[in-house]
Amino acid sequence: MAGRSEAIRRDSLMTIVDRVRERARAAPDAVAMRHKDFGIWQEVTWAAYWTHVELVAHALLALGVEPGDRVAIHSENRPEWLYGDLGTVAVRGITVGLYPTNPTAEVAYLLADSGAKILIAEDQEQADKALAVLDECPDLRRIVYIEPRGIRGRYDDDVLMSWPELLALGAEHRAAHPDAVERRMAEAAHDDVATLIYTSGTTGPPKGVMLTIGNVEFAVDTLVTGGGFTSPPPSERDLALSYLPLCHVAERAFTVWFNSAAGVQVNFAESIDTVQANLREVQPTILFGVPRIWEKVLAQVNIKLESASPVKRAITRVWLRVADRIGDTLVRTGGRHTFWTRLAYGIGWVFCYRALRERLGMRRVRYAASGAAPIAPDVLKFYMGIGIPMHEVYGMSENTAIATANRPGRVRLGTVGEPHPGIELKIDEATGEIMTRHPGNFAGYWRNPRATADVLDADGWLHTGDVGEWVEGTYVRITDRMKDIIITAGGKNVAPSEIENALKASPYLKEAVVIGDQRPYLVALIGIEPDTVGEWARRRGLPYTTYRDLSEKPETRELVRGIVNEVNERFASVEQVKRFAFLPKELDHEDGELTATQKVKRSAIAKLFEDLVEGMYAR
Amino acid sequence: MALLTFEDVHLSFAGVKAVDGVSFEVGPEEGNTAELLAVIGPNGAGKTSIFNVLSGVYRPQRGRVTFIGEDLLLKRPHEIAAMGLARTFQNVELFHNLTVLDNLMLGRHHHFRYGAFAALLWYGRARRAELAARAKVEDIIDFLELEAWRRHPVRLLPYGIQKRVELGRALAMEPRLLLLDEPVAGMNLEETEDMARFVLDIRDELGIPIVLVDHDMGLVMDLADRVLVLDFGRPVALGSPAEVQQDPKVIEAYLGGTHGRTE
Amino acid sequence: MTETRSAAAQAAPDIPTGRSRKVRGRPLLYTSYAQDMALLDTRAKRVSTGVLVVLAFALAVLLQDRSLEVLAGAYVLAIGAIGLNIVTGYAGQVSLGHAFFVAIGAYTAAALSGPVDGERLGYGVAEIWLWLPAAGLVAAAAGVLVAPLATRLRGLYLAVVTLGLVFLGEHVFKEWQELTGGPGVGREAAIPQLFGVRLDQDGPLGTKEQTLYVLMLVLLIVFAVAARNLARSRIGRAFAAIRDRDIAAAVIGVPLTRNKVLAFGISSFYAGCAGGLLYTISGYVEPGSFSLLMSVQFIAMVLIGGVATVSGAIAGALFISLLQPLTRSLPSLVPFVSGDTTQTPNVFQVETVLYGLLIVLFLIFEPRGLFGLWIRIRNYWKSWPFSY
Amino acid sequence: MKGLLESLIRGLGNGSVYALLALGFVIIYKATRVISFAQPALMLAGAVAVSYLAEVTGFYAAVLLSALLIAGVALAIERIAIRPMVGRPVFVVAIITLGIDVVVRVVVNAFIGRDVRQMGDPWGFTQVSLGPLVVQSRWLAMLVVTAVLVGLLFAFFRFTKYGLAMRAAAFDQEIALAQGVSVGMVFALSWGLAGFLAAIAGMFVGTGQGIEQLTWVVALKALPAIIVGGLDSLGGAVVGGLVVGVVESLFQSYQGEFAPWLGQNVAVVSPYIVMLIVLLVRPYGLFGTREVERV
Repeated sequence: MAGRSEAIRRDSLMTIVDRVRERARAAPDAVAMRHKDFGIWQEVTWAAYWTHVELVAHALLALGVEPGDRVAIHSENRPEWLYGDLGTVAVRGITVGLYPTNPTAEVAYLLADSGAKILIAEDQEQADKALAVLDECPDLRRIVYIEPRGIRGRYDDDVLMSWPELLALGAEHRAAHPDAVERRMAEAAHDDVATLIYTSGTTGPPKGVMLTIGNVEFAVDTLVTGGGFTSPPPSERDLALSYLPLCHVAERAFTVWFNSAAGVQVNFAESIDTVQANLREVQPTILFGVPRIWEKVLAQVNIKLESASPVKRAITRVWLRVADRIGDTLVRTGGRHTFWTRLAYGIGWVFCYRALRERLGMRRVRYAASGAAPIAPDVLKFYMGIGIPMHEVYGMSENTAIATANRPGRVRLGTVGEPHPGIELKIDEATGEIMTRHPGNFAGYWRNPRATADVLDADGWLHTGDVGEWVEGTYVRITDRMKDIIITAGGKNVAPSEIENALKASPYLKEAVVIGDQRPYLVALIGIEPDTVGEWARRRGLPYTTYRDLSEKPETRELVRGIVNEVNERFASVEQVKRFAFLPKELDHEDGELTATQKVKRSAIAKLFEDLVEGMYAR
Repeated sequence: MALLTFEDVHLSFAGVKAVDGVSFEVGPEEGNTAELLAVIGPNGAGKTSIFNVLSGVYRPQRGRVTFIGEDLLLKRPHEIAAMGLARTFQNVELFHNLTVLDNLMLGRHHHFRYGAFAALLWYGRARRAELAARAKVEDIIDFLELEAWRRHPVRLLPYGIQKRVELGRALAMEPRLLLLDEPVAGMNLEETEDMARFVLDIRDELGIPIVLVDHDMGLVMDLADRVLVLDFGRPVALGSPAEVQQDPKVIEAYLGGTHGRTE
Repeated sequence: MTETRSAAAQAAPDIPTGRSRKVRGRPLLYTSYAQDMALLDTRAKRVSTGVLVVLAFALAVLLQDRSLEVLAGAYVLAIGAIGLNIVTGYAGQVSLGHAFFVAIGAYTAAALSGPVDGERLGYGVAEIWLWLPAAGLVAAAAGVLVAPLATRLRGLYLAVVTLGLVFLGEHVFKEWQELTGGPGVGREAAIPQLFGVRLDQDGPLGTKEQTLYVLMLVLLIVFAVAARNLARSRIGRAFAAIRDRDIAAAVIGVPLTRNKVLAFGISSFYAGCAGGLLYTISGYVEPGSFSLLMSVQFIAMVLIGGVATVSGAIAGALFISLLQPLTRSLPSLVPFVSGDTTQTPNVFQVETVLYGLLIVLFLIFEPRGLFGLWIRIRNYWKSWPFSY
Repeated sequence: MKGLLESLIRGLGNGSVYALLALGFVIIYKATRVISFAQPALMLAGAVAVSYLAEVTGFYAAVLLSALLIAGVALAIERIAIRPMVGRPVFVVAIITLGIDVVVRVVVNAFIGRDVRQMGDPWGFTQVSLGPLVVQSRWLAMLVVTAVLVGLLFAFFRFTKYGLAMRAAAFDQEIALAQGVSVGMVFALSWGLAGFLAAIAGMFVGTGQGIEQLTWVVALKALPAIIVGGLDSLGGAVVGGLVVGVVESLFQSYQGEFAPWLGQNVAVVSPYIVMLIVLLVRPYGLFGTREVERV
């Protein structure tokens, strides 16, 4: 791979920074992004975007950022995230994104491991985390804070610098060295590392995935301009809402890369609390979500429906049933309408779907995607039925999110779609492991050649660690993670995620962790969805106080037992969950039970709730 | 010169002494750091009555109150507000049918300069003034993190948020002195912490001096620069939190008394 | 606080800033406060209001003269109802004395525009753009005179005092025959003349009814928009604050006296203008018209239409006005109702009972009136397919 | 002097009728904080009931029966239209009573018809001599009956369980509630009493010249009376009623002579003039209590 990248000459290289500069030249007054602040959607034009990137880049030069130096960004999604990211890439630095939910200990690890020189911290909260662990991060020279609130006037630390000061520094540097950034940009090479994406670390400590400029450009060519996801390809007329963490490769693709490469207008929500309201205001055309989000929205629909007036409820129920049938047909046809589904949808659009989609903020969605974790087919079917073209996609940080995708009109439920054209993907016949080989394969784990060697073999194949199988020859179905496969005491191989997903398809269940490695039978730790179960309890007149109290009600246990029994019927005897216990709390990233991407840390859970597990095997 | 002086004020209702010879001053003394004076005392100690005297709702029988050098006792409530004295109330006194935005905009009432005729036309000065006021109000919404509730009628909001809106309304007045009447009463721990953070930010970031009334000792001792302790309308002690906590009179009247509250 | 907002812009002044523009198909995506605070803030509202206004004008050629006359009267009553809504709905000052201010307007206008040498007081100023503001201003002056009482009185004390105004007024108007002609006789009403053209006669613009209809419609739109503007201004907010909690309003800097005076003044201005216009349609004023019943009628309009909304007041006025022709046609439909006032039950009794019953029923079952009904219906659709 | 005294007695007689009406207003106000604008209709209904019943049962029995009947009507109104509105703004409830008044009056008017209805009262315009004074006997009847009723009423409030409960509720509804007083009972009782008093007043109003559709206007004179006396004072209602009656009577007798420039019939509006003057001096009337706002 390294050999190939050298073959590509610089003059054909077009980084995302170059693309933004081009757009600023071609259409300076067009809207690049909007952020809702102070109650209105403030617009950022391409010219303003570029100016900011340029100023940040100059400032980074002034701060002594050399090619290959790391700049960390610890913030919610906002324009400054993009300014920082592109400014860093412009001076051939490496962007390291931190999850806003990262607790102090993880911040220390990430800053120290990446050796970041500069940290762009959103506010007092994030700056505090870094200041607390300054000693553990010897490379960290500057903390730039975006929101001055609580810092200005109170903190007196030379390491701190405000965002306006950064821009002023950039302006000063630009005045002194007008072409310094341009020159640095021109030096950009194909195998420059552009960003480190830290894996979520369900098993060990997070590892930094090095993505090069070449990786990113390949991804942009395949996914965005090549139309790997949407059809027709994204354009300036598309709107996206950016709300998932930008340090995740998928959100980076949908926010930063779609924006710079295709001109998609990115919109940043006002705050976490207002995402739903903002979604309704923006009515994006392209929407990416992780399964948890899609499940949550579906659960909300059910809750709101339960409390709707009887007439509305009855009518909507009818149309959702119709949507279900439409969804069935679409599943059969791969997402293409027949005459009858189109007719049924047309009538239903008047009575239900238009309004429902409007309420969900998905009225104008022309392409929706789910990725980053497996999703229950029923959830996808719901969205397809009400007219939101939903596609499950598959990829990972290590292959710059390029592996497979369900394409418009060729959707196959229960699979993650077909490999992108022009890439190599194979499934190991012995282990069933999925492997990819293409220019998007990463350059290795940061400062961790041993781990790199584990997943990137001599032939350039990336071992994904996911077990899969071919469906109908061209579609890939993922059965489980390699490491999660349970071998019961009876010697049977069981894929827990399938059972877990079947359980989590119920709106009442939020978490399900199936356990049974080297055990006589399977058990499950179950976490209820407090919103839906709470609503259910309220309707039945069950008083409850806390999450724990709610899950300890005998009625709740009965409810869940019913769900478990129902799911068990679909599985062979060895794959059935014989007993279950409730998690005493909602799982949390900050308590170390979930990863930053909200995936369950299996090993941590098994250890944390050991008593519960042992209890289920006792007797 | 002190921003506010409250001198030997006596107020009684039908013979019951609500405020009985209370005196205090509020900064700024030297330098420009705003100070936070806390007034504590058990229920019925006359804390709220002091605020009602300050904002012109009650007229004391005796005493002198000046604010930025002017005699407050001759002023009517709205004139006092226009001078830059803003307050919140013990039991939230918001305009319940209005939205959060309108409540905050009302805080800016005395900053507007256009008349009825301009209002009827909504043109020129009136329109410009309203747009500018909206921008100012949005600053407060941002400061107090009220984004999600902007368009909600306040009567539908949770109590803790209502308290925050009321604080926002007081801030919208761009006050020179802020009076907070039991800002955390009836709040849970999380809401209390939020409110404490806002109060400190107002003092430190916005530089607005604050007089705060409460009976929650823990909060007061954490936040206040100086503490005035009252009992049945009479001043018991005035000093730094540490000094006050040591004062035997305070311990007897308040901390050790039957109506003392645990922190 | 201002610093946080401007921080980014301050530091590097050469950063180009975007213009605010509306994004197609996203009615809620506001990019400026001006868009967000506009009176008609969504396309749907702009379109539906536009259609409604065009339709209202089209009625001038679509309807019979008799119907136009009724509608023109309804529009004038709507102006009066909006006025009452300002003081009672927005500012919460219960006034039973609206008829008094209407009367002042009616007689000011009639006297100003009446013939100089006629039987009654007259000054010969027939130009409507002169006597209409004058009618409003004189009534407003009366309102401002009454207002100081309002600032001293609370709630129902004020209601009774304003009731007293009506009786005092009725007495004065019955006695001052030089101005009013006295009970049972009356006098000619104000003459609407615009740049020398009589608007209450068939003329170049159409029949008398068409001309008056258009005149009243235009005036109603002007008064309604002005009231909406007032409601969303600092003054409207101050009124609402005083209504909701007057002590709190004072403490945050809203002068109570000034705003109550203003509320009475503006309300009376509307009432005065309505009074001046109302009788131009029939051409005749009788002092007995300005009784408690008229005040109750206005209250009924406000309550049935919807308290503290302009469109509610208009809807209420239309509703009450259209009730009349409806009940008048009852005898032909329901045999036991008589059109003869000496019989029982007669249409006037039915009408009066309906006012009373409607007030009671609306207050018990839909306190927000017709406007509330509309909001319910709208929310039913807006929240579709959910309920909130 | 003789004229003045005669005029005074007429004023006191009419004033005592106003006082009865005013008491009804105040009783309801104290219990519910609402001015019931339905009182005029109840008064008129009472008068009409007497005029019909007197033909059957004789006058005095008719008065008692009518008073009880109207008390029942008032109870029904309270139960149907007022009770559901508990907790709503007083202004709204007041307007509801206004609506009720309009409806009830139309119904009652149908029973009156176009012409004046006679009551069949024993007094008519008969006059008696009181020493040198010649006065109408019905004025004296008004005074005496009112005095007796007021006495009974005050005794009721002072000495009976229900009267005490009503006073407690008027003083502080929440405390009364906590003491086991039924607010519903207090509401009902107040309306019943007010209806009873209104009917008696109506009977007196109709004596002499009979009743017609416009007779209800007389009841409105109780409004200035209660404002003058203070909305929440029973004693104030009596005093206010008498003051209004006397002022009106004096205006009738002397205004034409001393102040002809005021125009004719000023006596009709004189109560309102008195009311405005009193309010300018005392915003809560002569005996009303000032509300203390708490924040």
